[in-house]
Amino acid sequence: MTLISELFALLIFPGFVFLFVAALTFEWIDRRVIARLQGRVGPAWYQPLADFIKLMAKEDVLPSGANKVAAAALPMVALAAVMTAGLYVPVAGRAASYFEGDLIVVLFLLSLPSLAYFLAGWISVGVYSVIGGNRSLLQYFSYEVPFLMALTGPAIFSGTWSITDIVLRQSQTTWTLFVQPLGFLLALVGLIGKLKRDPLDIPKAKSEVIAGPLTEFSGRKLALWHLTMDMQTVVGIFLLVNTFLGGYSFGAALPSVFVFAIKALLVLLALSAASVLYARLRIDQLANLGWRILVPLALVQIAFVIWAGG
Amino acid sequence: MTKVTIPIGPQHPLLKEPLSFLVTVEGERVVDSKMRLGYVHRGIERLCQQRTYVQNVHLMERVCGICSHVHTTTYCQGVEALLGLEVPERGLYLRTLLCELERIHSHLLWLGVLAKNMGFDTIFMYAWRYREIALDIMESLSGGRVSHAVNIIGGVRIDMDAAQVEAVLGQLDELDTHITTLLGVIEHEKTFRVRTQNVGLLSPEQVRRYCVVGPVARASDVDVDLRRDAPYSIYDRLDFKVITHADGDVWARTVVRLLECVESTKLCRQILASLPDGPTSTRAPRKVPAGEVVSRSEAPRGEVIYYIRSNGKDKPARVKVRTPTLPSLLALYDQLRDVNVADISVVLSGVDLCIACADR
Amino acid sequence: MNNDAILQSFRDAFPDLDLEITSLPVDEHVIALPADRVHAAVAILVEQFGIYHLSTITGQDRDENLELFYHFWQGHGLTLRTSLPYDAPVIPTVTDLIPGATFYEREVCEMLDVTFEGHANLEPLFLPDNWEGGAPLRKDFVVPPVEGGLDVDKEAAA
Amino acid sequence: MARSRPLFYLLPELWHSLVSQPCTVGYPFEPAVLPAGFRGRVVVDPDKCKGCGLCVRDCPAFALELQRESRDKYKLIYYPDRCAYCGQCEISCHADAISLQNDFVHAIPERDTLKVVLVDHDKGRACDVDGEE
Repeated sequence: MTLISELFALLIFPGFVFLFVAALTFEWIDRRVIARLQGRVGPAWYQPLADFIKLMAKEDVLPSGANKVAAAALPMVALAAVMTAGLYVPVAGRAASYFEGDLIVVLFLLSLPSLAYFLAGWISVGVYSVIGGNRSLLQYFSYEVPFLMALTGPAIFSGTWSITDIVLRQSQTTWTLFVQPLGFLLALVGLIGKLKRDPLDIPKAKSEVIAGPLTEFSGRKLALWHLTMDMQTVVGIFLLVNTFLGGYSFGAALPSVFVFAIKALLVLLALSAASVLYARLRIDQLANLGWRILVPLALVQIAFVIWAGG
Repeated sequence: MTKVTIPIGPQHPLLKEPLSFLVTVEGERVVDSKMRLGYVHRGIERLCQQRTYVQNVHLMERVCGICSHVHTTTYCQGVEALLGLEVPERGLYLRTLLCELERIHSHLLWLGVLAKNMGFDTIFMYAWRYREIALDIMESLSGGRVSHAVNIIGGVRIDMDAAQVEAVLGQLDELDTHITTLLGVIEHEKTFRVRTQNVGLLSPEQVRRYCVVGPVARASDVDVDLRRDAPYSIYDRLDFKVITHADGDVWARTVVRLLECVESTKLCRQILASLPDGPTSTRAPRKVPAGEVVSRSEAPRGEVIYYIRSNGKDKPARVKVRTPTLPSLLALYDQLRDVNVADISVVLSGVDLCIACADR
Repeated sequence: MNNDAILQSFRDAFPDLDLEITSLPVDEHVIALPADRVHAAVAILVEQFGIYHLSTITGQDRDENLELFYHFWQGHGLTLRTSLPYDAPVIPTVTDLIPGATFYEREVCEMLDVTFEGHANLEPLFLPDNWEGGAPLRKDFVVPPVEGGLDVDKEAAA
Repeated sequence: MARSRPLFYLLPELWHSLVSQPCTVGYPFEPAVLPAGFRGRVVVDPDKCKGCGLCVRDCPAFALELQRESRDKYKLIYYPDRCAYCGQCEISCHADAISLQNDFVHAIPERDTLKVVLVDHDKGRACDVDGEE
């Protein structure tokens, strides 16, 4: 019985199948919302799935100088890391697994795709890929520090390093958002940087470096990369919902899945709105923003949390 | 640090038209650039010599896909001067109306391209959506969105009735509010400003050195505008401001272009308010007496100059076209030196390149 | 800008020449000069009169010779007109005075085979790298037939 | 202009876009709206056509051809693939016979079929534009 329920948790909910469906759904909602905000129609609901299937079926071409093994391995590593992280992030209170300190593991696993992304640019020989790879590494150093610091806040506030326990603690006291609004904003900016979404899509800025590190990727590998990005969006949003946006239900009035979905969609809407409202920054401007503004703010936030908690 | 050469073009998401740039970078800094034109060279100057004056009107329309009307205007103006033809007032007014509408359309299109290239898709979508209003007006007047085929030698082919004038005035009001919105966004949006300010700087001296014209020159505080300095058509009877800006960067160019759009809507209103009655065109003879003419006009991107020589036949002996993009391209070398790789896109879009124009 | 003043300083600079100002339609004034004086004349325009704006350089084939026009603009048009021999035409560049002439000279060079002495780079600007067939705007140039295309001359004659 | 927050400039526009219809033209799924003066299909009224050839002479794209056997016996042939839809023939025609209609010309897979006899004054009737005689 436990084996079956564990397999179910791993494969169906909240494991692979759920993540896959959620990834495509979130991509569709995101694209649709952005399109409507810009006065367009936007894609049909099956567009992300159709894109995925089409890419899977397409011919896979690599430039002759590229490292074939690494090119095949990197998207899989990234995807595996994101999916593993997904296991520890509870969905409406149900995580496939948890232990004290899984927040650290999730944060580590979520930074693996960024590394793989940089390496993807490095091993494919194109000029644009290399420049995009360098940029992604620079961007990584700019957003990751404030992002990590922002997520330390909830952990210190709740006195635990397990995401499931953080959620539990919040449902007993209050949402972390209300005591650490600054931390939430920082985490949101960090998440945009992590997901390389507009306006921080610097490593893959189309008009500058074509598609950045993924320029030379095609077919199945590109499909896996896109899936990784989409799943990362889902896991990142779930992580923020769990750490900042409180418990699962408003009493017993609404089912927890529903409440959770609403919260996740709100975070997604915030991401979409950010990509509509701002122009892309330059990499040096992002580094400035990260180190001169976001990091000091995060430090202030942590100092405040420790002072208030102690 | 090692030097890397990045090819930009002839096909690149940044470029809407083929142009080849080889940019050498050190890290994220540009140290050198090379340019190659001619991917859309169609030999229009030679083609002109094989066609009659009437046919050439439509050939000139195809020099540029954005400012097509101003090319036919300049050409027809030149041929009419050679013929000594008096164009009816109403024809001149309608011709100028289309010129100003085209300026709005061209500037908004440019803003969209710039915004797209700096990753600001919303402004791109909005600018092009509002540009659609200008296109709608032109479409309702001429039947074509881009190739209007409005000019004929001796006047214009179209006419407007009172209902159309009323409708166009309404659309102009709509356009005005939207342009004001866009101006507000670009003046206040921080991310837009940090991307465009102090990028692509051109000093007035550089503008003079490279003979740069149009909004790029005006954004560098060089006060030139052929509509005011050498009034052709009916511009001496219209009241408008020449917009200049002292900053000389891409942001200044954006502000100048949008304010010019506002001026153009005012000009359109003046034209519609004082539209005289009468015929819109006069019959032109097919054979043009021998002679030479130099015709200039202010396209959305700056000065267009046509030199036409006739040897008394029905085909021109020589037509020379110089479009405003060519000097702007030359000034790009200086603008690209020492900029960040990410700013290449902003610099290249900032001068409003029209490669089809430049190549001819 | 005063045309008479310009003409006067040209006459002072080139006392051996008989210079005239003629005018063309739409406000253009033309001064004809021999090719070897163009550079000096442009220097006078730039240095004494501050006329920096060279609109373009037009070159054309006039059967027995080639003609170049330097179209300046400052308030109204001023054109310097000069002619060059049909074979091996050479003229000093004006890019040292007006860097903006770079592309105009390159264009005239490739289209009419005029050599601009002292120009830094006279590579083709518009024509393909492997272009053969001579200068396209000279009258003896035969437009090569395009496969599937129309013969314009034949169509026009019909 | 008062120094105000940028969001207040863009937000009303965003809201407006969100609540109003998208401005995308759904052309293949709904009929296209063409302006009154749209220059589309070239049509000739054979009764008015005098066979003067002015349209043929002025056509910048050489899309018209006049095959004349005698004064009353001629054919006006039109090549849609060359046509630039500039409307010069309409301007040139003194008899108001030729006009560009507010209508699309349909796509045709083979180029060779793009030869339309607009006027055949032996028979005295106009043929359809779709290429079948």
